[in-house]
Amino acid sequence: MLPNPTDPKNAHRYIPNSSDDIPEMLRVIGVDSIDRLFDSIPSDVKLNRLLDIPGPWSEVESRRWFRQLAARNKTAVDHVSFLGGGAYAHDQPACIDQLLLRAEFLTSYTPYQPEVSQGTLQSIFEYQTHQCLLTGLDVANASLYDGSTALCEAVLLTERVGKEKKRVVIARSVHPQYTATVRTYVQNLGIDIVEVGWKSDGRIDLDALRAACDGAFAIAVQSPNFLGVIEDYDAIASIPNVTKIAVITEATSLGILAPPGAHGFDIAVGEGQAWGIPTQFGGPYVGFMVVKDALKRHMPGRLVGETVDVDGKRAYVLTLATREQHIRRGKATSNICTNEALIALGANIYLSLMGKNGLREVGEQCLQKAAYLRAKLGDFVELPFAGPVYNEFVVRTPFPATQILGDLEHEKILGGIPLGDFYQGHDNDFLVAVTELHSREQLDHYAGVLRAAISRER
Amino acid sequence: MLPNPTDPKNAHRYIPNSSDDIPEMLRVIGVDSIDRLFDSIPSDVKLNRLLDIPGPWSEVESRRWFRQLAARNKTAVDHVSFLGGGAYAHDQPACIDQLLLRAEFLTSYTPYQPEVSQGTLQSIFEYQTHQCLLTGLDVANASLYDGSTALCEAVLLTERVGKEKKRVVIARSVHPQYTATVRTYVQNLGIDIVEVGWKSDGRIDLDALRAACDGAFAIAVQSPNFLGVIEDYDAIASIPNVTKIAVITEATSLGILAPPGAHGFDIAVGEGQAWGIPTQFGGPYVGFMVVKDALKRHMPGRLVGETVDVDGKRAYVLTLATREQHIRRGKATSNICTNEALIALGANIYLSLMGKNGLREVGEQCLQKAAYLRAKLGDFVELPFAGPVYNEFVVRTPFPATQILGDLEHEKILGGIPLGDFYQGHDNDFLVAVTELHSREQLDHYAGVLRAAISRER
Amino acid sequence: MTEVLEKETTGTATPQGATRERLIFEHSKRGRRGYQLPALDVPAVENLLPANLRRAEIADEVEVSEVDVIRHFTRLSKLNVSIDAGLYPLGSCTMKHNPRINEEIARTPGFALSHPLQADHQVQGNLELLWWLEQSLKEIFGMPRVTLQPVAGAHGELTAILMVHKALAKGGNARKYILIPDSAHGTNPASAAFAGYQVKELKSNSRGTLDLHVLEEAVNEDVAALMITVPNTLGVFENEIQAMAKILHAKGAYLYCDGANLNAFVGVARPGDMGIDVIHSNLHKTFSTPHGGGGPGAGPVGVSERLIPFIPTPTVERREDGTFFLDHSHPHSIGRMRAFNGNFNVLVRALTYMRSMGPTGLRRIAQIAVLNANYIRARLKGPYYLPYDAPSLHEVVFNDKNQTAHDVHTLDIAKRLMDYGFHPPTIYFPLIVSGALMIEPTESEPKEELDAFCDAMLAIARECEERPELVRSAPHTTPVRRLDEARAARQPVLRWKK
Amino acid sequence: MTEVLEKETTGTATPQGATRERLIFEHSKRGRRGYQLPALDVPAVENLLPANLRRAEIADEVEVSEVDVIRHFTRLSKLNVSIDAGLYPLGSCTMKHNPRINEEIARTPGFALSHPLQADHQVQGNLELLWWLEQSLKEIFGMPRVTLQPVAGAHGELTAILMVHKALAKGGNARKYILIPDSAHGTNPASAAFAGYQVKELKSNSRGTLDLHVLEEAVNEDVAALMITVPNTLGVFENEIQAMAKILHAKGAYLYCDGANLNAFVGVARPGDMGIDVIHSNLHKTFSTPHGGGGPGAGPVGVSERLIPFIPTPTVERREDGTFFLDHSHPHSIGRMRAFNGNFNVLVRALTYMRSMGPTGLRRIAQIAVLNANYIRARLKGPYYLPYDAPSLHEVVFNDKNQTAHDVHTLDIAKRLMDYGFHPPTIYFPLIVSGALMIEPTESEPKEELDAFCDAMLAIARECEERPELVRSAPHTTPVRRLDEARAARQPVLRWKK
Ligand SMILES: Cc1ncc(COP(=O)(O)O)c(C=O)c1O
Ligand SMILES: Cc1ncc(COP(=O)(O)O)c(C=O)c1O
Repeated sequence: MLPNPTDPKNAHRYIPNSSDDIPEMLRVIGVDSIDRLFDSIPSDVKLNRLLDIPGPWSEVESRRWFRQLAARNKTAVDHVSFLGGGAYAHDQPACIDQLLLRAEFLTSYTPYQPEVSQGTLQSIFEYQTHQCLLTGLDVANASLYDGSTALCEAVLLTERVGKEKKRVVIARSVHPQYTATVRTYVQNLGIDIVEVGWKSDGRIDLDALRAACDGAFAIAVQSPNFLGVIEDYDAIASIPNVTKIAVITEATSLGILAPPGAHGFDIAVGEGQAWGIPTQFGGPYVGFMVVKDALKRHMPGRLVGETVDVDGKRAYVLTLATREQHIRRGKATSNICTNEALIALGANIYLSLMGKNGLREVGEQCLQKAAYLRAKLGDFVELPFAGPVYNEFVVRTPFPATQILGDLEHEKILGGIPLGDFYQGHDNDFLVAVTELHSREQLDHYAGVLRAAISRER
Repeated sequence: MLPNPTDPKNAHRYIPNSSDDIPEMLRVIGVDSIDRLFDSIPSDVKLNRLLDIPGPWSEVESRRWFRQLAARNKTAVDHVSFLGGGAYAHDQPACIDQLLLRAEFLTSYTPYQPEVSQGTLQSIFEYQTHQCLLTGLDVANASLYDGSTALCEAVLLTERVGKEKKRVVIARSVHPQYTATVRTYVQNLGIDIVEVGWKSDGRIDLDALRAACDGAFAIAVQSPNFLGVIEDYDAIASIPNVTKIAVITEATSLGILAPPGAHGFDIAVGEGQAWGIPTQFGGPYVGFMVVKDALKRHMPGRLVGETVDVDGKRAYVLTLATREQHIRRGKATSNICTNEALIALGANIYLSLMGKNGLREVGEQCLQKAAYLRAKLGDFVELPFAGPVYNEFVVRTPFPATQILGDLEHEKILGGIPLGDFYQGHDNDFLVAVTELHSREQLDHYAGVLRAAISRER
Repeated sequence: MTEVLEKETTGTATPQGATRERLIFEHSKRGRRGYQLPALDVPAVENLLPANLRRAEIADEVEVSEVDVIRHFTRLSKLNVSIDAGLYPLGSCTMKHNPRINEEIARTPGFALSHPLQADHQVQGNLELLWWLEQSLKEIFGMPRVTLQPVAGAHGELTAILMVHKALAKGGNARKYILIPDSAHGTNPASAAFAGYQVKELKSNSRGTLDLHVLEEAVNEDVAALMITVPNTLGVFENEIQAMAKILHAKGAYLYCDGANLNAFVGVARPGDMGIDVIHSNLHKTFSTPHGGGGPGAGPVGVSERLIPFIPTPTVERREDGTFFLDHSHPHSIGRMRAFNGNFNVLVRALTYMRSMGPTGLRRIAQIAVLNANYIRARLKGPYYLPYDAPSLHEVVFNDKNQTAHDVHTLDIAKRLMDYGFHPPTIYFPLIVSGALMIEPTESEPKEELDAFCDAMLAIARECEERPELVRSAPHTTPVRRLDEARAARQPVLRWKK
Repeated sequence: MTEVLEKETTGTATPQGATRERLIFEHSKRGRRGYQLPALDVPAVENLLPANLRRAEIADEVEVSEVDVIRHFTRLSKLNVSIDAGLYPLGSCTMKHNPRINEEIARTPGFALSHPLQADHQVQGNLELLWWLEQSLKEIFGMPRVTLQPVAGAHGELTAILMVHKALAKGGNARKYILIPDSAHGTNPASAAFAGYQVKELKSNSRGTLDLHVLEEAVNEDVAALMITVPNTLGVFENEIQAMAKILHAKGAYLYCDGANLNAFVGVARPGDMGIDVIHSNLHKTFSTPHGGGGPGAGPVGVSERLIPFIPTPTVERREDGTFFLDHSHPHSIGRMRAFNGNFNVLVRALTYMRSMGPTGLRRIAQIAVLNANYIRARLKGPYYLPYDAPSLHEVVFNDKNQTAHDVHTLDIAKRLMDYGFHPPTIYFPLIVSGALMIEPTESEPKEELDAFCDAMLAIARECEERPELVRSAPHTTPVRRLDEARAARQPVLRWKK
């Protein structure tokens, strides 16, 4: 019943050794069957049947099945999408993906052996540099899983240096799924999370924040926040005696917005997806963390440093490894091992292509196009939050957001994200995101369709 | 009016040197403007305006425009296609294209400098070997433009060795566009083309062929021919005193059909597209030519040979170059220079993946699936040609083919190629091609839809 | 020869075949550009932002052309080795062939362009795919439920231990300790700590496995779970795993399995049948999603009945009518482990791979992976010392005992392998082996490549005797030679500065 | 060092970084497979074919796994240099940056899956694309019609001369001769011969260009056309091109331009405005479609009014209603140059490129290409001898005159450049320059790369004086060193045999 591995019929395209190799190799090993090599597994836990799963499929069959699944999604493939909420569709220059497909990047692993991994190491070093330049902070790591877990790591880091304090303040306008993830992470660590709400303009309630900070080891504020509103770093930074964490979910905003480091923040964490990575249903993305120099030995994850080889040649290497799990085990700054290197490389390529001027231009276009649409919509819908925005904003209609968005979907528009899914009492609100990819025509069309939908509901 | 090259606004992403470089470089050159470098072009032929063409476009704009064009095609993207006639949709293993995208293959040029081009050279040597094994002939070249021009080159080659004879016999069932191309090529060379028709079973009229061969330097016969029918090489090979050229437009047929070399043919030429290359509206494809050893010094195009380097290490190099235009100029065996190297590499990868058993299995599946559909259709349509077929055959209905095919198109089926476009008096016939990619369900569906279309016309 | 290689460099030169490449920042030159956007097609409004919210230019950011970027990263890539070019025998990492069809499928626009916050009815294809992946992993694990949210092995470990904590806490006592054998991977204790536990390390026996009596002595009502790797990091199966489960369960503790080594027994045996309560699997190992220079990955976690109530939200569920939805209603869930839905496009690759392998192929993975490891073991044993002689499954751990006599150590052997064109094995892990050389060939290697590797190892063993200095000073042929790692750590330079 | 590099090889070893790789046939082993097809889902019928039409197994064909194939071709690729990794200054070949967006667009399924024999109404997108490409090339050439059918430069040459022949024949006398300067590319005389003409070679003057009186003397009623390259293969503009056109036209002959060097003046001047009757352009040169190791390419041909009736069929035409069709009704056409519609997917790339460049970018190509060539000229002149001192446009041709004194020749310099990491220039072409070194940097090179190249050239010039043997024995660092080319030609081994 179980297939005979030595039968050439059972050869698989991914597994070279086959009918002629197996006997030769068994002879060298000195056993007479592959089964004997599994003698150490107790026979009563051995499976005496094949797994009950589909396959083996040819590529032809895989293409058929997976494409048919993909075709069942309603996505930006044939809809115009205004979805954001922490995942943004920006320009993805064609060369990024084609470079990522190079085997030397795609199929290598963590650069433990620097002599044969300088490509990966140098690119991480460059990526770290970009992060520093963009955030105005000193030391960046190689990558974390995503923005939400980066925030978790920042909370854990600040707690470690937080002189026994056990409270962290998180703005309610931080991405609610990020805050939820922090709750999961810290649930057994005796850390108390206090949320602080927003004022009518959508910015954080500074008085409440100040009050909550007493006894807190850190505050985490997102800007642009989950309502799309840009926070005033300077005002927040003026709060004393607490470590300040800036959360960035729309990384392209760093192209034109004030960098947190230059405005008094100690740590910036966030999601790098907007730097040329597809939205791909939420992952893989890439979390970043950049900290003040003083915090570098508390950093989670991998760090690449510059050094020289025995010939004095400049070279790069994983460094400060004593922070990490493979050395420090239970005392490590994080349990992270595999991270998001390839995605970070994609972001690095994106940042290099765009460079100083491109990053500004992307930011500027997002800003202008969002403002254009917002102004247009302002003619006939309520814009509940008046604070300054970057490329995303909340729209309020007299009707349930899901209903209005359903109307838009009929017109092949993915019109926004219902805010009611995240905040009670906001069932009529939805988030609308605009990027440099939207044409004026698409913006005008959106406004027209939304207006029509609202009048139809009326 | 004309843009100033030194203005940073005019920088282009594909052209590194820009506002800061240009003055530095002009200083070294010793002129004060780029315009001065063009002084040798008479000013009255200089364009004093910009070209009137669209652009420059960003990638975003290009994607929009080209995708919208592509979407206007009705293709196998959302139709089931039964089109063949010299271009076949076979399985394209995913790794082929990803390997072809490797810069070292994609962006290198003809391997003139063997020390830094062994990758390309060795792969051509392997490709040559595959051709020999598949056709049963001795020497293959690196590639020709496509199947039709490969036939042209074969005619020219055989004429050169043809002892002053000036007639070539081409089966009427050779791909009509191939024959047309030969007509173009030889129009000023005093070569006479005689066509020989087919008998009722779709095979070449042997008696007519024998008669036409008198005084001919070569005959060219396609198998499977344009009607899909397999010719009897042995019978044709028995004709004396004429060089025999086998034409293959469906390269996968070599996986199961008798190789022309082993059955008395001197030359095999054909189209390699079926070996894993997309149909892509007709090109780029790859022409092949394989000849008996005695003809090797008459071969057109590039040949790679094995040799050693100064250290005695095995290595590969372009060889027998004295045949070629860059040495022999007006007396060369061909004018070909740039050929289809990357496509040949794709075919080489395909052949390596498939190998001995895969090539047979592809052939076997094509044979069986075509037979299955043909039998099914035979129940209700006329199959005018009774000769043995590989994966393509002619269907005849009482109605104009274009009409019937139009009906099929409504059902999202690209149902065949009207034979009337190629042969007078065949307006009710069309060619149907089947490959290993067609599922039984698709074949059954085709039969059902065709039957319905015919009854509707009735 | 040397002088030819050391040809005069110009300071700016980074030609083909070069062994160095400037930093992208060092390619920057004012006025160059690598991007183009469509022109702004809405009226530009000034002062949309208050001045203090706006940044000045991003000082020192690059100005390079597309050509510069492609050259730069193409050249950097050439400084790396990769699976596509040869054996990459990093023990514990399962560096197997990464099929290109997986890359193609993952790039299907319907997947790549789908957005994580779309309504369920808009992403039925994605949800069905996730549902099927869970079904397959359930069958592979022999467990009733699997969460797909964790994005790496360590993330899965944390997820697992948080679930254990929550389950125990619900029972009234979350307990204090997690037991971990001394052979475990560093992420195990780190994850346990982040889940709120203290770690107690258990000593392995002379076979490298865990003795039942050691476990028995350690387990008590303060112990939440044992984290054990199966087969362990020596590649040796914990053949008393069922008895361990009994001991733990008797005391109300859980048995967690680090499934990083699933490649050793996928399709041959199932964790669920061994009494394991919870397991993670690194899809970037057993299920071939590319390692990408250090990620992304995915670390789904399978659980036994008892832990189902605690799995992360949301889960993917199928309705009677065949439609799918994200279910947020798990009142006892530990919560979400990450924003959105995990590393979806890694999961797509893994499911593509599972379908390509099918039941026969998955079993064959384990069979040939174990065959290959044992072949290497047979060829190298003797010249290299095998500190634990228990039967190997998918990997074999030697050490440098035979070579230290010549003052040559594991690190030297690893570096010397590079001169022979091979990526070294994992070294100095597991910690219980002094000078470990941990070799995992995977099922992807043809016999010829294994032979070439063994020949190289044997040649090095001879060199250790005959020319130890050559080995100690290796590598000699790599883009850079041995690095001053101490300097990197003592005076950290962690970014470029102008 | 040397001995370290020459580490023992096992005969089977092909590790990473290796400088050799076995033939795929030498990887073959019985029982291995690299493919899988869906199982045959129709009933298998026996004896569908008579026995004599069926072949036995394909003796000696390979049996290898997918892993073997990917490894093999990945390793082979590493033995090549490429544009993406550095300067590739092959004169006359225009080795420029190949943008990746072109590759992406060409792979759009609606293009890639379209079939060449589809009905016009099914391929409106393709036809419109071709129509637009013709419009752009018409404007670039300054000519009223362009055929897109030729698939390479030489194919375009043949197309052009066949048109000339047909046009003249229609006038009653096809004539006998084609005039070609001695500096021309080999394809020119070869194409002329295949079109049915004899070639008369014209001598260039001391500037490297063609003297009017030489032309005047050669042109008579037996001359069909002059084939001239503009700028010529020395990179020098034929500044009397208009007068040449007059001379030819006066005698009823045609002026054909080999447009391989269009990169020198695209957007700056137009062939049609110079009196040229017919021109081909290599899209794989000026319009950046990748060279692919020797193709594919495309060689569209632009024609003046007089030649329009003779262009190949079919042409793409637009109807009043905006739809497009393939027009086969050109009674005087030379016929078709190839089955189907030319190298369509090369044409897609070229049009993508034209749109990316736009009118400003196209002009900038010529400007910077010429700037770069002149920069190299300025830096190398002196140490290297410039046999023709006329102003250079996009390329510059030196020779080895200064080096022959040290018994070092062009071939040696070329090979030595490889040790410095650069692909050599085109050598020994054009034939009128003894020992030519023909350098074409294109606009794609940053100044730093040009400087590195010039530094290497200057270092080699010094080596020629100081250590000529080092240069004569170069290359020293490449995967293989100088080859025994004589042996390859004398005892040709053109295929692998078991
Ligand atoms: C045994 C073992 N456990 C856990 C891990 C951690 O997995 P990941 O790197 O996916 O977080 C690894 C991988 O490095 C491992 O080898
Ligand atoms: C001047 C010149 N003419 C003609 C050709 C022939 O073009 P192709 O190689 O595209 O056939 C070339 C290219 O090699 C060339 O450089």
